[in-house]
Formats: sequence, structure tokens, C-alpha cells
Amino acid sequence: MSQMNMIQAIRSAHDIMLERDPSVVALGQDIGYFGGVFRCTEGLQQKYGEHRVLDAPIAEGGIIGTAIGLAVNGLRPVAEIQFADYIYPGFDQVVSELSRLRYRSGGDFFAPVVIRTPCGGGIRGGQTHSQSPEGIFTHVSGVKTVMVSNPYDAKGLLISAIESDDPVVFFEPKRIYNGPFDGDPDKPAVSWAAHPKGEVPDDYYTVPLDKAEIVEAGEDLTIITYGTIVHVAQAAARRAGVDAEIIDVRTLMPLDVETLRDSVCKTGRCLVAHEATRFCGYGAELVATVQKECFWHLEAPISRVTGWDTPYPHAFEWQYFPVQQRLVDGIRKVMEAG
Amino acid sequence: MSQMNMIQAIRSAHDIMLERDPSVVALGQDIGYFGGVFRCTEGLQQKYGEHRVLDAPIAEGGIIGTAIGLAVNGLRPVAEIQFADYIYPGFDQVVSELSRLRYRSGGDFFAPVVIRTPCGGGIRGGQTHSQSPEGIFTHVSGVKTVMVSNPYDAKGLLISAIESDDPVVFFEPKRIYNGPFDGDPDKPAVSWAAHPKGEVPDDYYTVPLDKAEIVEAGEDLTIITYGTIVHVAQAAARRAGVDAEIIDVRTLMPLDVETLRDSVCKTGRCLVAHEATRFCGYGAELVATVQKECFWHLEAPISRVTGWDTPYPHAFEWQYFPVQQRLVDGIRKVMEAG
Amino acid sequence: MTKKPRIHIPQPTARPGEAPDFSYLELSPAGAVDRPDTDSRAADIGFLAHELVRVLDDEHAAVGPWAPEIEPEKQVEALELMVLTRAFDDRMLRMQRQGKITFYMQALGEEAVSIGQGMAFEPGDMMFPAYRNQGLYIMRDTGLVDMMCQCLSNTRDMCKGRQMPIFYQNREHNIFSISGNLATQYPHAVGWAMGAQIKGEDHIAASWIGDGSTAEADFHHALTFAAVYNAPVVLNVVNNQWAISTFQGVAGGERQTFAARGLGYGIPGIRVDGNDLLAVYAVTRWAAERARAGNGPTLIELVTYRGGAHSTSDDPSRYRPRDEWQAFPLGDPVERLKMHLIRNGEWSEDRHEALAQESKATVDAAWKEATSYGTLTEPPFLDVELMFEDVFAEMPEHLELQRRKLMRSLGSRS
Amino acid sequence: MTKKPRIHIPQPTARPGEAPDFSYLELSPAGAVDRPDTDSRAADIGFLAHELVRVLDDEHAAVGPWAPEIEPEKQVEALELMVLTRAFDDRMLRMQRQGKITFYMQALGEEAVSIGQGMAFEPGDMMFPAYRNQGLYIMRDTGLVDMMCQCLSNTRDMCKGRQMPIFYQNREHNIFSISGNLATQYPHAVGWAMGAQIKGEDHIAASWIGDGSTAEADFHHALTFAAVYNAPVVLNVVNNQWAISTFQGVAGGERQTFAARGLGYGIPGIRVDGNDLLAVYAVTRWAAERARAGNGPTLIELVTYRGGAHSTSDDPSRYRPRDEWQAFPLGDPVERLKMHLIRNGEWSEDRHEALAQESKATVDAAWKEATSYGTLTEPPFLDVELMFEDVFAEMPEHLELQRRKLMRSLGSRS
Ligand SMILES: Cc1ncc(C[n+]2csc(CCOP(=O)(O)OP(=O)(O)O)c2C)c(N)n1
Ligand SMILES: Cc1ncc(C[n+]2csc(CCOP(=O)(O)OP(=O)(O)O)c2C)c(N)n1
Ligand SMILES: [Mg+2]
Ligand SMILES: [Mg+2]
Repeated sequence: MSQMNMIQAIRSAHDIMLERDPSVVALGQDIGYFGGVFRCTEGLQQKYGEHRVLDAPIAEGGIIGTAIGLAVNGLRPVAEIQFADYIYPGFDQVVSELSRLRYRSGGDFFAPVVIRTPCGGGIRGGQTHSQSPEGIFTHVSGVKTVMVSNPYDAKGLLISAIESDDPVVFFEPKRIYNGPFDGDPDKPAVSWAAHPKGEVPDDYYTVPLDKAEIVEAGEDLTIITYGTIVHVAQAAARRAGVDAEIIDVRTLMPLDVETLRDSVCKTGRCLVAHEATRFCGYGAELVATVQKECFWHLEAPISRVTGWDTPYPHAFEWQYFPVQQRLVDGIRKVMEAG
Repeated sequence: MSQMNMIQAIRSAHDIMLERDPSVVALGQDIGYFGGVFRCTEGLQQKYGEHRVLDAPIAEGGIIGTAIGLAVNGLRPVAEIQFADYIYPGFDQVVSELSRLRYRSGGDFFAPVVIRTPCGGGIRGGQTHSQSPEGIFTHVSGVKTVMVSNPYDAKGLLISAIESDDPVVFFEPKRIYNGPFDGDPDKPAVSWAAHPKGEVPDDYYTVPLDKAEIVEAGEDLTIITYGTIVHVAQAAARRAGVDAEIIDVRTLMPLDVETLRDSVCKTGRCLVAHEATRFCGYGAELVATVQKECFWHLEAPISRVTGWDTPYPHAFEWQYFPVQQRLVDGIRKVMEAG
Repeated sequence: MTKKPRIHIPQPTARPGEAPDFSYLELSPAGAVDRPDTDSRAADIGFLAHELVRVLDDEHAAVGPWAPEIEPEKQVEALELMVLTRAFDDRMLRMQRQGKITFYMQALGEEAVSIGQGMAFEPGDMMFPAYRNQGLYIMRDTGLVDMMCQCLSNTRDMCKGRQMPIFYQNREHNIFSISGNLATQYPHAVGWAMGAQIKGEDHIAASWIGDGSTAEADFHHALTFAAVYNAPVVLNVVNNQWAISTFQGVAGGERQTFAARGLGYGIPGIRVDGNDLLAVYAVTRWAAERARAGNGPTLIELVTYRGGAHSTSDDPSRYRPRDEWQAFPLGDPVERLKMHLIRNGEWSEDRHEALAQESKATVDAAWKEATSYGTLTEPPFLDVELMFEDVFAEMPEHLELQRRKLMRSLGSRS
Repeated sequence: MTKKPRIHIPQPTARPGEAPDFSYLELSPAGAVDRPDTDSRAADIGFLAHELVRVLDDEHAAVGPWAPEIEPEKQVEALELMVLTRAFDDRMLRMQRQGKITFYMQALGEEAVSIGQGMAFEPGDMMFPAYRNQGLYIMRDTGLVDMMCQCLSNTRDMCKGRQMPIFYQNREHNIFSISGNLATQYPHAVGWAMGAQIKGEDHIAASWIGDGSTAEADFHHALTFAAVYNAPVVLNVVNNQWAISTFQGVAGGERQTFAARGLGYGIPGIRVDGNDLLAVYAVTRWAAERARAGNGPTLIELVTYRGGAHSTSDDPSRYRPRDEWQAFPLGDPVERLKMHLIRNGEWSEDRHEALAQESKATVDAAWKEATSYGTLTEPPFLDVELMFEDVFAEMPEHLELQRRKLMRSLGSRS
């Protein structure tokens, strides 16, 4: 066991898999000699060689396209896209090739590629360093989608993703790389040291790719969320003084419907929260699924607290971000309804 | 007034706008001399010149990227993407540029580009000529999204889209280019001649870019749908013998919430149907919105009938497509619940 | 607008009703182009991207430095494979017209590309074909029945009914799955080749796209990554003059050859007579040797002509002269190799006639067997539940539920 | 794996602690490169893509056929603009360090690119800059206060608080909005230029990207469309040797120049000393003339060096020698033009010292005014409701509702 922040946990997952499995390779912009702009691969090229941790040209489509070729040749590429906002030039290779190869070839070919990418705001990145595009990947059949919320899960889920024979798009909320964030930007930043999920085993372990986690058990309402907002929701629930059951979805696709169903059927009230824009966001699917599964138990409309349907503005970052206050408002609304 | 199929109606919209507004230009693969693989621009290059109707290289990203440049120079480009399945190489230009330009430049620059593209299945196109990717565009803030269901709307909405100062992604279900389709593949194909919406004014007219249409008024349940499935829903409702209110959303983003709310609050029951895959599809937003707006009026869970969460298979096209029978099953389920 | 527009719009030399005109094609005489060593630097052999490597002269003799050492038996085999490919295409085209299959694309006039290039690689080399490379499957003998079953989406369909006709793959014979999305296979080939380097293996990769498809982003991605990592890959551009209705000028072929694109990346480009099987074989062999020896990628432009319609959905008489193919200066690859072999006393009109009959018979027999495994309209049919498999390695719960729901709905009647 | 990997991984010549080594840079002597007519065919002037156009020699004299006719006053003006750009960068960098702005990117060492090229265009020509082209705004005099207000996201921010610092635009002065997404502006410039042709207007377009960004798809899209339609556009690659931590070889600069990419499309490529303002101006003028005369696009590679960190988030000492810039053979563009003017008696050390002071004062005054319109942390603040505007031409209902909801929530306390 060690204290790790999310960057160290992700690096550890790379390190262990590069060590255990000679077919694992990493590629991406600035990830080699430099170790990545967020340091997630620091020291790994030096340790495993330039042919295992490759600096790649600035072409997301080329990175994902060649990663597929590497995978078809028996390797297990872990591709880093420097910011989720820059994944779109590679979108065609994800949708038309990576996620369709196994299906269209009747199972003869498949490409176990992991695409890691930092997402989300809260670091004054403006509209091109803050996006959360998970909702456009979860709609694509054939690719699994993950968003992590803490170091322990980050390492365990990344190892699962690398070992999975399915392609995985792996989102890492950059706001919580160095510490959890409770959604109050006026508070000083805290580190992972104090957080139980900052305790990470040094060795190999996995977290399953299809299970949500109940991070807090409760009776009054269910808050379904993932990524940075998990921590915001916990703080908001405390502040609102409600006994909330808080679920970290973790693996967005495939979705662990059972955990959601059991919780909302029990509490009868549900709030869905994420950082991404609201319209047609991932939260829409969560609401649609829950209302179908738990309709007869619902005592109030399911409510969503999300980023607004605008790009992510630089100056108004904290008005765009679903801060604690907005979660509190959302919780109140769900509790007071009916 | 003339009898027009959807292809003729779309061609007429181009013709009128090329005539009325010298700043309108069309570009796309095979749309010039040849008139387009679906003939939507037939004869227009000959009529308006090669500098108004351009054959473009096979690069969707280049087509959309240069269309933005044309628009910034004061033109109104109408770009055809030959199949919606091939729009992904241009996705970055849509998300990062086309839909963000006005916002990021504080309104100083904007690009009134229309991207037209045939979508949907039912023509044995297999997994790369059948997709309905509307749900990934409706999640992108800054671009409007339309899917048409008949010749009259196609012409009126396309003219509105061309005149709009906002970018519009305009989906044309290819299965109904030549005639409506009631969702029974065993019946012989019918033409638009018999259909009231096949009656199209020859001259200029518009259909508003933010209004859904109630295609059938009813009391028992509300079916919210768009594109090809509008016709399938009408046939299925007749067959199920229910008095359904059927809403054609038409403009998916921005969504005409009021029309949906009024209808479902009245009927108390709602079925959402579309051809696209289900998970995180556009239907999820429809369900999430309706359950929020109409929660206290709902007598049964909102149900979805959609394409399955698989790619669109060639051999099983009619088992993938939400055929009449599946709509009938869906209607029954909603009617029998509670 | 008041002012006069002056945008340049590329124009083909002839449209329907006009006389075909290939004067725009730069041709070198057979034997005229030097053959540099396979370890030459791109910068020193730029001429290869502008001239046209040809081996067969007008008297059907194999001349010049590129004339390959290839035994007569192998040449005859190549002829047989081209004729078989054409017979296969002919049959499948007619089957589509009769509604037995939903769609088809011929390689008519381009057979030397897949056969000649295919023969230049080792069985362990990985092929990343485009949709007009059916010849690669035929050359590697993956089985006509197998290919037909795919086109029929029947119970033996390698794609399990998920793809339109012609989107084959064959893992065992190292031929990748064909994509409906243009050019995407190009970076796959480069990545696969990088993988061979990383693993320290000797296999190389090859990929094909059309002239029109070179405009796609993946063409640039592939050339960039191949150049940066010196990947052992042979990248081929099949310039058949047309991309559906647009001629090669709309892809940028007007002011520069496609082979020359490579030079901009420091990758050798070679322009070759794509209807001259011996030249195609020789040039590809050169590029393959180069890659295997660690000298990196090569871009080959094969100059040929799309003899048929783009696909069964297309009608070329709307946009090009009906007799354009007949006027194509590089002729017909089958005819040219045939005459070469006859000239050398290795072949005769009679044997050719016999070959045509045999090939037809082989195809007929294959079709008979293939259809016995069902068609889209006649049993036996593929199991519908296959629709939900292979989306992921294991079927997740939501797909299992959807599968059951469908089966119920197929059961229910009203 | 057992076998030995043999993939080629491009390596910079020096890493931290090692001695800088620019031996890989091919340099031509000043005045050595011919200046062809502006209507030459790309194929005939390939040499321009491989040699290096230079005007200023080691004695600071302007020599050779590319030495431009540019009056001394204009040269002095260019020097003033470069010095002002550097003073602006210096101030903004310090403001970021003090937390007054959230982010910044300098053009240190590359000032001749934006100033020299900017001066070569007409005011009606449309510029599509990258993020290191602040000099274009300064050269077109859009106003330092205006730029600072953008960096401050204050009440006068042209972007209304929506963009990180440095993503300027200026419609009135025909400079496009800078994007955070690399290379996307390249096809915009080509499309804009096509628009000018379609409208029959004389304006041309220009765009800039970095060496690393040439690997992006939009570089290929832009060159393809520019070649196909013969668009009047000047496409510039600023090769400052680095892309964050990766040197230009990782973008494919090892085996070929970036200027040569153009040749593959039949577009002339010119490699120019990017730190030689006179050469930069002359080459750009040549390309602009060419475009305006209807002779089509040109690709210019400007060889320079990124003197500072990639951005305020970067620490270059982790990946390159600290003294690499000092060893760069093409020196410092400000110093070189200054010495040229002094040599010609148009300038002096004293005047230069005075200029530095003036520039600093100008920047200080501008900063003082800019901050009076607010900062991210000090009032006056931008109206939060601006967040919901300009997503569309008119605010749709759902955004109006979200706006109200936010205002309520900002009101509510607990
Ligand atoms: C990304 C993408 N865009 C468009 C299409 C539609 N399309 C299919 S084939 C084709 C023409 C390709 O021409 P070329 O590359 O020259 O190959 P050829 O058909 O001549 O062999 C087009 C535009 C597609 N399949 N994929
Ligand atoms: C599409 C995209 N991918 C990645 C990035 C992250 N990024 C920002 S600048 C940069 C390096 C660009 O280097 P270069 O093009 O040489 O320009 P320079 O910074 O040297 O001026 C990278 C990788 C981005 N902004 N956009
Ligand atoms: Mg072609
Ligand atoms: Mg650079």
C-alpha cells in the first residue's frame, strides 16, 4: 500500500502492465522522453525503452489508427490523447474501425486498444481544455467507456481496461488528478493523502469493468454520478443534511443497471449529476433507464444537475461547473417534490 | 403545387436558394456534374455554374473545413456528406470549429454552414450505409440538428436551414427519399404521390427550425418520433387500434419541449421511437425531458422502441429496424402498464 | 455576384458523347526507367515518382531493368488468377442483377494490381485491402465459396451477415477486414508494420486505396507515421482515373502524380503501369525488399482504369464516355500478359479459351456450393441472434436483454 | 519479447545536459538561392523547398536576389513592431507568473514570422493565425489594450470571457479567431480563399501552423483543396524545432523539409530563414503576388527556434538543453535586423535602447488601462449571463431557462 494521487496510480498501472505483458505498448504526444504533460508516463520510456513508450506525431487520428494496427498485430496499445477536447480528429477511427472491427469481421479480428484521456474542467482551461465528451462515446456500440473518480479505481480500472479484449475509452478528470474536489472553488485544494481511495496497493489488482460503486449508502435519495462530481455530491449531501445514497457509475458503458435499480427503488428519489453539457448528455440515459426500471417507486421526478448547454467558458468556469451549491439546490428540489 | 418526392423537394430547395441568394454555394462528393449519388443536386451545376455547385475531393473534414472558410468569407455553403456514416472524418471541424466559432469569438465570427446527409437504413446498406448518428450532434452545443420525414418539410426546413445564421446538420432518411415507409418490409414500396406531404409548393416557403409537428392528434398515448419512424408509428398505431397522438420532432435541437409537454400531460402515456441505437440515443433525452415535464401526469413508464445497441447488420436489417410489429408491441406495453 | 468568378474547377478531358482523351497521362516507353538499388534514399530517386515503370513493350516483350526474374509457370499462374478474378466478378455482377446478392463491385481492368502485387509478398506479410482488391483473396486462395458466402450473407458468411457484399476478411491468410470507410486501413497497415518492428519480426504490411481516397486524412496519417518510424510497409494508390463520378483531378492528380505525394514525406514514390503485371510485380517486389531490409516505406501509384461501373449502384454513362476504357493507352492487363506469354511460346489462344471455360466452370461450381448454404432469401438462414454477438468479446447484459426482447417480438403476432 | 526491436524512433541531437547540436539543419549562405518568377511551375522550382532563402549575411548586409525593396522607414517599423511584440510577451509572461492571468504563450525568437509576413499582405487579405502569431495583431495594430483585455477575460474582452488568454480575433482588421485545436484554421484559410475566387475578388488568405501540427489531418485537407481549386492562399509552417517536448523529427522533419510537403501536391514550397525579417518579407511577398496573380497556393516553411517555454504550463529544461537557443545558428530576429539597420546607418544602439524603453512604457500604459476594465479576480467583472449568449444567433428557450436557473442558484445561499 502507498499513498498515491491519481497520476501516480495511473503511472503505476502502466508500469505494472508494461512489466507483466511484453505486448503492452504506450503511445501519445509527449508521453515518452518527457513523460506526458500530466506526467502520467514519467520515467516509463527510460525504464522500458523507446519501442514500448512512444512519442507520437500530433495526429489523434493517426495515433488511434496506428494503435489499431498495432493491436491487430498482437500488441496491447495504450494511447494517450493529451486532452479529451482533442480526441475528435480521431473520432472516425474510434467509431468506424475500433468499435466495429470485431463485429464486422465476424469475430476474426479485434483491437484491444485503450484510449486514455484527461477530461473535465476546473483548471481554467477554457472551452478547449475542459470538455467531458463521454456521452458521444457511450452512444457508439462496440466500445466501452470509463470515467474514474479516485486513484484506487483509476489503477484497478486501467489495468482491467488494458487486459480487456474490448476497446476502452478511459476518461480521467484532470481536476482531481492531484486531489479530490468538493465543488467549492473558494476552499484551498486538498491532496489525496487524506482520502481512503488515495491508499493504493503497489502491486497488480483490478477493478471490474462493469460495476458501479455505492460510495455512500443512504435512504433519502439516490445521487447517480461519476468522475469529479462524485466528490461534489458527497459534500453537497452532507451540507444539505440528507441521507443520500451516492453511486459512482465508474464504467459508463456497459452500465450496471442493477445497482441503480436497487438503490432508486429503495429511496424513491433520484438526482443525476455530471459535468458534461446536459442536452443528450450521459445523464439523459441514466434518467431514461431509471424511470423505466423504477417508475412505480418514484416519489418525485428525476432531476439532473449538469454543465450548461454552452461551451465551457474560461471566465465563468465556476458558474458553468456544477458546484456544491447547485448540487444542494438539486438535492432540495428532489427532496421537496411531491 | 407539384407532386415531389423528397429528392425533388431537396433539389427544389437548393434551386430556389441558389437562384435567390448569390452567396449560396453547394459542395460535396459527386454533387456537381453528376448531380449526387442520390440525385439531390441533379442539373444544378449545369444551371448555376461550377463555381456555385462544386465537386469536392473525398475528404469530409476538408469539405466541412473549407465550407467554414467559405462561410467566414460571406458565402452560405450547403455541404453534402454522401452518407451520414461518413461524417466522422469531419467531426472535429463540426464540434471544435463550426459549432464553437460564434461563441468563442464573442459573436465576431460565425459560419452559416448547412451539412446535409442521408441517414438511416432500410436499403440493405449494411453497417456503413445505414447509421443514424443524430444523437452525437444534438449533444454538441452550438449546432442545430434536423431530421426530416417528408418532402414538404424537407424543402421548407432546408430553406430555413440555409437562411439560418446558425450551423445546421440536416439528416435525410434515405429510406423515404422516394416514398413513405410504414415499417412493413414485405409490402411493396409506395411513392409520395399518395401522401399529402408529397404536395409541395414550387416556390419559396419555409418551415420553422424550432417547431415539432403533431402529425396525428389523439388521446390514448403520445408517440414521439422523427424521420422514417413517423410513418411506421402511424401505421402501427392504426394496427394497434389506439388513438395515438403522434409527434414528429423534426428539429431535434433546439427541441420544442412545449409541444411534447402539452401532449404527454394530456395523454399520460408516452412512447419514444427512433431508428438509431438506443443507449444514449436521442430518445434518452426525449424520455428525460418528458419525465421531468410530465411526471405527475404519467400513468405508465415512458418506453423506447429503437434500433438495438449493435451496428446495423446487412442480413438482419429488418430485425434491427424498429418495424411495425415492434412499434405495436411498444404501444401495447405502454397502454397495458399501470 | 457582379465580379467574374475565377476559381479553378478540375475538368475531365471527356464527358459523355465526347471522344476519350488520355493525352493528360504521362507515359514512359517500356524499359526506359532506371531501376535503382533498394537502399536508395528517396531524395535520390525522385524520378520514379514522375516517370512510369513499364516492362511489356508494344511487341509484348519484357524489356528493361525492371523486367523481373519470374518463371514462365508463375506468369501463367498470374494469368490464370487474373482470368479467374474476372470470371468471379462477372458471375457476381450477374447474380446482383438477378437479385441474388444486394450489391457488388468489380475490379474489371484492374486485376493486375491485386494479382501482381499479391504475388510479390510473402504469406506472412499482412495485407490491408480496399474493396476492389478481391484479387488478393483469390491470389491467396482463401476460397471462392468463402467469398461468395460472404456476398450471400448466408450460413457460411465469414462476417455472420453483418456486412454488405465484398467486405471480406481472412485472418488465416493474413488479409485484413475490408472497411466501408475509405482510407481507414492505411494507418492500420502502418501500425501493424510498426508492431512487427517492435516485436523484431520480419513480416511487412501492405495497403491499398484509390486515387480519390488519397484526399482523406488517413492517407496523411499513414504517410506521416510511416515516415517518422520508418515502418516496413508498402502503401499503394490505385489510380484508376475515377472516383465514382469525379476524375482523378478532383483528388489533386492534375498538377502532380499521386506517387509524388510520398516524396513530400521523404518516402520514395514509384509510378507504375498498373496494367502491366510484370511491372507491377517487379516494382512491388522492389518495395517489399526495401521494407524487409529495414529501408522503410514506399508509396506506389498504379496507373490503371476502372473498366466497369463504380458499383452496381452506379451508371458511369452519366459522367464519362462509354468507350473510354477501349481508348485507355495501357490496355487490358489480361490481354497484355496473355500476348506476352503467347509471344514467348508459353501460351496459346486455345489454352486461353480453355482457361476461360475452366474458370467459368470453377466459378459456377463454387456458386452452386455457396448457394447450398443459403442466400438472403432462401434457407438455410443465419441465426438472427448473431446480430447481438461480437459487439463485445462477451455479450453484456443489455444486449442479452435486447436479444430476448427481439426473440419475443419475432414470436408475437397480431 | 525475444527478438530485437528495430523500430526507428526519431531523436533530438541534444537532451538536457548535452551540448546543443544543430548540425542537422541544412543552411544555405545568404544570397545563394535563386529567385524564380512568381508564375513558375512548382515542378520547376523544387529547389526552393530544400535550400534556405536568406538575405542578411554575417556582416548584416542584405544580399542576393531575394533582398527586398523595402524602404528603411519600413525596416525600422518592422524592428519597432518586433521589439513591441517582445515587450508585450515579456509583460504578459510576468503577469501570468504573478497570477494576474491564467495562461500565456510567448513568440520569443519567432517575432520576424508574424511581423515580416504580416507586412507582406494587404489589409484586405484575411489572416488565419495560430496561437503564436500575436505579432499579426500587433502589426495590424488591433490594440494592445484589446489583447490584454482578452487575456484578462475582463469587461472589454473581445471573447466575452469564453476563451483562455491569447485566443484573440479581430474581424475589423481581418484576423480570424485563434483556435485551441491545432491546424483547424488551415482549411478555413483555403475555403476563405476559394470564396474570394468564387466572388471574383482579389483578396487572398494566409494561415500559420507549427511544425508539429503538420501531422494533423487538416494540413492535408488544406493542401489538397488548395491544389485542386488553385486557391489564392499562403500556407505557412513555423518550424521552431519543437512541439512541446517533441522535436521536429517526430513530426516527420527528419527525412524531409516541411516545405517539401507542398511539392507532393504540386504546390511550390519555400524554405526561408525565419529569423531574417527581410527574407521572410521577400518570400511572403513573392507568395502573395503569386496568389493574387492567380498562380495559386504556396507553402512556406519558416525555420526558426522557440526561444521560450511552450507555454506557461511548460518547463523546457526537462527535455532540451537550457542553452540551445543561444546555439541556434540563425540567431535572434530582433538582433539581426537591428544590426542590419545600424550597419546601414539607419539605427543605433542608443535608439534601440530608447525603443526598448518606449515599448516597455507603451506596454505598461496599456496594462494599466486594460486592468482598469477589470481582471478575473478584481471588478468590474463580466456579466455572468454572457455565458449563455452567442451559442446561437438567438438564445433558444432551453438556454434562457438555464440562464434563469443559474441566476436563481447564484442568488440562493445556505
Ligand atoms: C469516408 C468515406 N467517404 C465517402 C465514401 C463514399 N464512397 C465510396 S467509394 C467512393 C469513391 C472512391 O474512389 P477511389 O478512392 O478512387 O476508389 P475506386 O472506387 O476508384 O477504386 C466514395 C466517395 C466512403 N465509402 N467513405
Ligand atoms: C488537436 C490538438 N491536439 C493536441 C493539442 C495539444 N497541443 C497544444 S500545442 C501542441 C504542440 C504544437 O507544436 P507546434 O505545432 O510545433 O507549434 P508550436 O507550439 O511549436 O508553435 C500540442 C500537442 C491541441 N491543442 N490540439
Ligand atoms: Mg479511383
Ligand atoms: Mg513547433
